[in-house]
Amino acid sequence: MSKFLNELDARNLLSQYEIPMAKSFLSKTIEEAKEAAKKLELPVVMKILSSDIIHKTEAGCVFVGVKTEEEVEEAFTKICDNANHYKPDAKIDGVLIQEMAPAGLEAIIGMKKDPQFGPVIMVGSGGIYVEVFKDVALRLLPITRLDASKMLTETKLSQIINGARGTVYDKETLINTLLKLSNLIIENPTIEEIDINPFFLYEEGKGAKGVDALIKLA
Amino acid sequence: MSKFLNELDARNLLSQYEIPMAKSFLSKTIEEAKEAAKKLELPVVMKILSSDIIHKTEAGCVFVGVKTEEEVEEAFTKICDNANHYKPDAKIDGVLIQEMAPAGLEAIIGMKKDPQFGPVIMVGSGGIYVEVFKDVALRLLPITRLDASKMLTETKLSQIINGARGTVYDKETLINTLLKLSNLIIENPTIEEIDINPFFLYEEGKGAKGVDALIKLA
Amino acid sequence: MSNNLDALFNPRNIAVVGASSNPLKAGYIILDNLLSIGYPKKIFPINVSEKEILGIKCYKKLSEVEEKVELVILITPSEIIFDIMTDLEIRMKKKNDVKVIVCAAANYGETKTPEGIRRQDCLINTAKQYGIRVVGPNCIGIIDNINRVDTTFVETLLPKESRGKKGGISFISQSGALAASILMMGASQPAPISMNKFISIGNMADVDFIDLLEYFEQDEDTKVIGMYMEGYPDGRKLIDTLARIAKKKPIIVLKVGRSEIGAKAANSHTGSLAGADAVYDAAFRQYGIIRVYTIEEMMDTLQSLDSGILPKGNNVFILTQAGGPGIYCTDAYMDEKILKLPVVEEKTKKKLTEILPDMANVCSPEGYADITAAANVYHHVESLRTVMDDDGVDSVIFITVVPTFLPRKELAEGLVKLLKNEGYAKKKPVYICIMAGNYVWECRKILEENGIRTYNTPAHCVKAAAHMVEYKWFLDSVRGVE
Amino acid sequence: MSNNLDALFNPRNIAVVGASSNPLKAGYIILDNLLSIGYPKKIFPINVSEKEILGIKCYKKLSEVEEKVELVILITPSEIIFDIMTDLEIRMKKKNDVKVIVCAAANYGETKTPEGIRRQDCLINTAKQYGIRVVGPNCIGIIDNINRVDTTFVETLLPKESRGKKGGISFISQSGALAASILMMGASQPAPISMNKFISIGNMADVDFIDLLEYFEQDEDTKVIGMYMEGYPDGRKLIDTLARIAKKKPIIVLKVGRSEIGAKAANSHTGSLAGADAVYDAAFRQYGIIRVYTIEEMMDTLQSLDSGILPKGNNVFILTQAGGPGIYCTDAYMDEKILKLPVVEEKTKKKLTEILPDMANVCSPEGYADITAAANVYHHVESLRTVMDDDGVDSVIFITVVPTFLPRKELAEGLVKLLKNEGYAKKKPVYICIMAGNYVWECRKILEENGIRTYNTPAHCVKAAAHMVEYKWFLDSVRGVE
Ligand SMILES: CC(C)(COP(=O)(O)OP(=O)(O)OC[C@H]1O[C@@H](n2cnc3c(N)ncnc32)[C@H](O)[C@@H]1OP(=O)(O)O)[C@@H](O)C(=O)NCCC(=O)NCCS
Ligand SMILES: CC(C)(COP(=O)(O)OP(=O)(O)OC[C@H]1O[C@@H](n2cnc3c(N)ncnc32)[C@H](O)[C@@H]1OP(=O)(O)O)[C@@H](O)C(=O)NCCC(=O)NCCS
Ligand SMILES: [Ca+2]
Ligand SMILES: [Ca+2]
Repeated sequence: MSKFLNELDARNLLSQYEIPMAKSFLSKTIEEAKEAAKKLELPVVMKILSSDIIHKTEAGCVFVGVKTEEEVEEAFTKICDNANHYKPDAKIDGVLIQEMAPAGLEAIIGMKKDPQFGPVIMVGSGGIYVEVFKDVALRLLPITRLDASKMLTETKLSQIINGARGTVYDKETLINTLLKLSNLIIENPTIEEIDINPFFLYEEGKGAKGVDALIKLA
Repeated sequence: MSKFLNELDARNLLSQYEIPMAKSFLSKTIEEAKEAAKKLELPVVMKILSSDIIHKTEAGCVFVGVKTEEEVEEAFTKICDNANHYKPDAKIDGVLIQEMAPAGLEAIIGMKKDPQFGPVIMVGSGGIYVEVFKDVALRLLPITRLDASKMLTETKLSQIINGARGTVYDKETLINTLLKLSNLIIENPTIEEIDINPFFLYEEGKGAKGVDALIKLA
Repeated sequence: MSNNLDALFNPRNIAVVGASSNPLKAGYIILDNLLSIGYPKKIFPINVSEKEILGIKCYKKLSEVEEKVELVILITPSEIIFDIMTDLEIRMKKKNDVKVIVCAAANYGETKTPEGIRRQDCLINTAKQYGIRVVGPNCIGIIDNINRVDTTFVETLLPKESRGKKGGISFISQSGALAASILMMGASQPAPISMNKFISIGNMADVDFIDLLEYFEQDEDTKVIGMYMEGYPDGRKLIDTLARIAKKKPIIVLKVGRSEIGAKAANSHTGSLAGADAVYDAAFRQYGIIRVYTIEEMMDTLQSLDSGILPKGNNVFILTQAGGPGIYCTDAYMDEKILKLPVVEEKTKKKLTEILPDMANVCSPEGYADITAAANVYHHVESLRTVMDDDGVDSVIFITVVPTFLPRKELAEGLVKLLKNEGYAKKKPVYICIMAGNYVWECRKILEENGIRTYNTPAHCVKAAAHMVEYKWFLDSVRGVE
Repeated sequence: MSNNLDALFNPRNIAVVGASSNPLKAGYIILDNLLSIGYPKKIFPINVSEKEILGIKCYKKLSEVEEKVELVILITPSEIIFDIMTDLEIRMKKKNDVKVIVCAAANYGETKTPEGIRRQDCLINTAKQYGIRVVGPNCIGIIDNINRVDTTFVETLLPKESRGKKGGISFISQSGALAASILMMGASQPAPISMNKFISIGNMADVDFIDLLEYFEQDEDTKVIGMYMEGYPDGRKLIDTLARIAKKKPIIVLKVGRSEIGAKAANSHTGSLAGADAVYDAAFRQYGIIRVYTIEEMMDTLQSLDSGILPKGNNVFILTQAGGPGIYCTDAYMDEKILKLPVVEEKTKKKLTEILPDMANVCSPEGYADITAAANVYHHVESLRTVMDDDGVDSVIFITVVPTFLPRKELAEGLVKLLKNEGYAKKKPVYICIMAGNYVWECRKILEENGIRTYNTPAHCVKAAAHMVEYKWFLDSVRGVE
C-alpha cells in the first residue's frame, strides 16, 4: 500500500526545491513549541505531526490562530490529548508549529501519476470551487517554462492573476514553482502524488506560499 | 441621471418583501450606535449612510468586526471624520450598525433592466469568481417557481447547493428569495437595478442573509 | 389583418410587375418558379413591351388587369417604384382588390440613403393607404408549398416533380442569402426538403416576425416553426409572441450576433438593434424556444420535430452497426447532459443476444448495442424493433455504415417496412444515420421519400435527439405548472 | 523493420489469398480495387477452383506462385488460417520473399474467444518467425495512392479516373467502419479526396500506431497525418512519438472515448485501455497535436493543412457576399478565441470601396467586408485579391451564396485564375465557402479539381482556420524555445 510523507518531511522536501511554503517547526515539548511560535511570530497554526492521523481537523488536532504563549501551551496539550484519544496506537512525531500565511489568491498545484502517462502536473483555481468549476490544466512531465506558462493560460485563474479583479498576482513565482515541482518529481520517482492546496499567490513581486501539502509515495 | 437608494432604504425595501438581509440600524449619535450594537450583539459592522458616498471602503467609512463598546465609539468618530474629509459636501444620513452575518455560501442575486426586454433577474456564484467564471443565469420577469428553480440549475452554484462539497445549502430560501425579488421589481417599476452581493446561503433549513445591497432608481 | 396574409399564402391570382422574357432576369425566374410549383390560379405578368412570357399573356400596367389580383410581386428596378405606386393607386381606386405586395427588389431603406428611404416610404405609405400588406423590400420572396405559390427568384435545382410537396415546417429568414442557401441546401438532401411556408422578410418595412409568427400560430398546416434572426426592434414583444406559440408548436431559432463583433456585423447589416445575446438566450430557455447554433443543427431539428411525434422522456438508446461510429456517437451524446442511456429489460437483452450475430455487444455500456459488421438486413431491422419495443426506451439513435455486402436497398426497404408500414416511426422517434457518403445516397433517399429522416453523422442525430427531449420536457413543465 | 513497411506501401507483386470470382465477395472486390487503382506490378489471386478471375491467372496455393511476392492479402474465412500459414511456411522456406501480410478478415483476437485468440496467435507467430509484418487482422486494409495499392474491399463509388490521384494526407484509423465511411465520404466531396496512405489498423496485432507514425515521419510524400483513435496500450510512448513528429508535420487526431461512457464503449470495442481523456487532451495541447471533435472538422482540417502553406499569424479576414452568412461566420469565429479580425491598411479600404458596389460594407466591423448580393465575378475576385494583398491579413475566409444571376462557372474560373494561376493560394490560406447545395456543386468541383479546397459552411471554414493558426503558433513556439 502507498504511504504518505508526514507533513514536515513533505514541507522539507518541497523547501529543498525552493518551493515556497509557510514556515514550520517541529516541537516535541511545550517549551520547543513556545520557542518556535516566538520565531515565527504569533499568531501561529498548530497541528499534530503523525502520518497515522490523516483527518487531523476531525481528530481535533489542528488549531488555527493561536495568539498567545498561553494559548500555545494549551493547544499543545489539547492536540496531544485529542490525538491519543482519537487513535491511541498512532505514532506521534510531535506538534507542528506553523506560520499563519496571509491569505492570498487561492491556487492549487499538484501531480498525479497516470498509469499510462506517468507524472501529470496540475495547476488551477483553489478554494471551494475546485471540484465544481474544475478550473485546472494538466501537462505531462517534464515541462518547459513555455509549457508552464501555456497551461496556466488555459485556466480562468490566469485571468485573475493578470488582474481581472484589479490586483495583479505573482505569475512568475507560480510558473517557477511549477518548474521546480517538475524537477522535484523527476528527481524523486517514488512520489505518486503531490497536492499543495491552498497555494497562496500574492501581489506581483510578493511571491507565494503553500499552506498545506500532501505527498504520497508509491 | 439615475440615483441610488441609500443602503438603509434599500434594506428596508428588501425586508418589506421578506428578502432576508443582515439586520441594520441607523444611528445618528454615538449613543444610538452603542445601543444598536448591543441589540445586534457584538461584533458588528459599521458604515456611513450617505447616497453621496459610493465607494465607502475607499473613503475609510466601513469598519468590519467592531468588537467592543469602545471600538464602536472610536469607529463612529472615525467614520464621520473620514466622510467629512473624503467629501466635505456629502449629505450624511448617519452611521449604519449592522449585524455581522456569519459567512455562508456566497451567492449573488440581482436585476438589470434591459432596454429591449425590461427587467432581467440574475442569480449565480458570488465571491471573487463572479467576473471570471461568470457563473450566472438570467430570466425575464416575472418568473415562476419553476423558472427560479430551472435558472438555478443552469449554474454551477446549484451543484454546490446540492451538496457537491458535502454541505447541502438552503435552496428553498434562495428560490423563494428570487420569487420575492421578482414581485418587488414588478411592484416597483422605477427600480433600474438591484445587486445583492454577497447573499450568504446557509445549510439547508437555516436560511440565508444578504449582506450588501444596491438599488438604483431610474 | 391576418386576412391579408391569407392573400400572401393563398392569393386569388398573382401579378408580377417586372416580369421579363429574359431567362437571366429575376422577373423571368419568378414566373418560371410559379409555373414549376404549379400555382393553380391566374398569373398576370406586367411588362411594357412583351405580348406574352412563358406562354402567359402580359399586361402593360397593373391597372390594366381586369380580373381580381390579390398578390403583387414587385421585381422592378427600385427607381420606378413611384410610377408603379401611381399605377397601383389607379387600380385600387377602381378595383380595390390587391391585398399583399411582395417587393423582392433591393435598394430601398436598407441602403440608409435618402433616396432609398424615400422609395421605401412611397411603397409603404401607398400600401398602407389601401390596407395592403407589404413583404420586403429587399427579400427573396415567399413560398407556400401547400397552395403552390413561389414568388422567389431562387434556382434550387429542385426537380419539378418535388415542387409543391408539402411539409409541416414554416420558416422565416431575416437574411435573403441565408434563406436562399437553406432552400438550396434543403433541395440537395437525399429527399429534397419541402417546407410548408417559407418567407424571406427582408427589410421588414411592414410584415415582420410577429405578423408571421401569429399567422403560423393559427395555421393548422404549420407543425414546427424555424427562424433565422439577427435582431428585432421590440425584443420583449417578440419573445412574448414566441413564448405563447412555443406552448403549442415547437419553434427553432438560429439567432446570430452572439458575439459582440457578430452583433456589430448584424447591426450594420439589418440595421436592427441586435440586443444583448445573453438576454435573448435566457428568454429562449425560459419559454421553451429551441436555440440552435449551426445551419445543420437547424435543418436536422426542424425535420425531427416535423415528424410529429415527441419522445416520452430522455432515454435514448444507441444502436450501432459499427464500434467506431458508435463510440463517436456516445461522446457527442454525453456532451448533451439532457440524454440518458436507458437500462432495458432483461427480455430485451435476451432477445437481442438471440437474434444478433455472436460478436454483437449487447448493452455494454447499458443503453448501447453494437450489432457488428456481420449484421445483415434482418439483424438491423429486428434489433431496431426489439429496442423500440422496450418500454424503457423513449427513442433510438440508429447508426450503420452499410458494409460492402449489406444490400443497401434491401436495408432501406426493411427499415421502411418496420418504421412506416408497421407504424414504428409513429411510436417513438428514431434518428437514423447511414454514414457512407454517396454510397448510401439512394438508400437514404428511399427512407426519406418514405418520410423517415436520415442524418449525416451520429453527432447530428444526437443534437436532434437532445432538442426533441428539451422540447418535450418544456411541454411537460408547462403542463405541470398550468 | 521499416523496410518491411516499404513492402506494405510499395510491394513487389501482391498475392490475394481468398480471391473470388463472385462479385458479391470481398475477395473479388479487392482484386477489382487493385485493378481500378492501377496497381502496376503483378497480382496473384489464390483460389482453389478458379483458373482466372477478372482476367488474372489464379494459383491454387500461395506456395505455388513462382514469382516474388512481397505483400499477401488474406481475405479467407478465419478458420482456415492454420492451413494458410502452413502453406506460407512452405513458401517462405523455399522463397523467403513475403514481407507483409494484410489480414482483412475478422474473427480473430477481437472476439476474445479462445479460438479467435488461437487463430491470431497462429497468424502472428508464423509471421514473426519469418520476419513478416502483419497489418490487422480485422481491418479494412490499406491504400497507397502514390504506389497505386488498394487492398480494401470498400466500394467508394469513386470514379475510376480519380483513383490513384495522390495527396499529402496519410491517415490511420483504429475503426474499420469509420475508415470506410471516411473513404466513402471523402469520395463524395465535390472533388473526391485522395489520400496518400490510408490504413485501417484493426486489431494492431503487430503493426500499430507507432510503427505507422514512424513510417509517415520518414515518408516525404506525407505532408499531414490524420488519426482516428480509441486507445493505445502505451499512451506515453505514443505521445512521445506524436510529439516528435508534430514538430515536423501536422498531426490531427480524432480521439474518441472522451466521456466515461464513451471510454467504456471504446474498451469493449477495441479492448485497448482507453486511458484518461483529460491526460490525452493535455498531452495533445502540450505537444502541438491538433485535436478535432467531429468527422467534418477532421476532413476540413486535414485538407487545409495539406495545402502546404500556413498562415503567418492569426489575422483572419472575413470577406462575404452576404450579410446573414457573414454574421453567422463571425459568431463561429468569435468562439475560436485564437482568431483576430485584422485592421487593414487605409489603402486597402480605399481600394475595396472603389472597386465594390456602392452598398458594400467595407470593414465594419474591422476585418470584415460584405461585398453584397450585387457583387459580380469581378467584385468577388478583385476584393479577394485586394484583401490578400494587405500585409496585415494572414488568411481569408471567403463566403458567397452565389445569387441567381452570378455565373457560377465564371466565378469558379475567376477564383482559380487568381488563386492558382496567379499563385495567390500559395501566399496565404483562403477558406472558401460556397453555400448553396447542389446549385454550386459544379462550381465547387472546378475549384477543388484545381487544388482549391471549399468548405460546406462558414463555421467549417472557421474551425479549419483556427487549427491552422494553432499549428503555426505551435511551430513558432517550438522554434522560439529550441
Ligand atoms: C429587382 C431587380 C432584380 C431588377 O433587376 P433587373 O432584372 O436587372 O432590372 P431590369 O432593368 O432588367 O428590369 C426588370 C424588369 O422590370 C421591368 N421594367 C424595368 N424598367 C421599367 C420601366 N421603366 N417601366 C416599366 N417596366 C420596367 C421590365 O419588366 C423589366 O424586364 P425586361 O426589361 O426584361 O422586360 C434589381 O433591381 C434588384 O433589386 N436586385 C436585387 C434583388 C435582391 O437582391 N433582393 C434581395 C435579396 S436578399
Ligand atoms: C474474410 C471474409 C470476408 C470471407 O468471407 P466470404 O467471402 O463470405 O467467405 P468465403 O467462405 O466465401 O471464402 C472466401 C474465399 O476464400 C477462399 N476459401 C474459402 N474457404 C477455403 C478453403 N477451405 N480453402 C481454400 N480457400 C478457401 C476462396 O477463395 C473463397 O472464395 P470463393 O469461394 O468465391 O472462391 C469473412 O470471413 C470476414 O472476415 N468478414 C469480416 C470482414 C471484416 O469485417 N473485416 C474487418 C472490417 S473492420
Ligand atoms: Ca409590422
Ligand atoms: Ca507493434
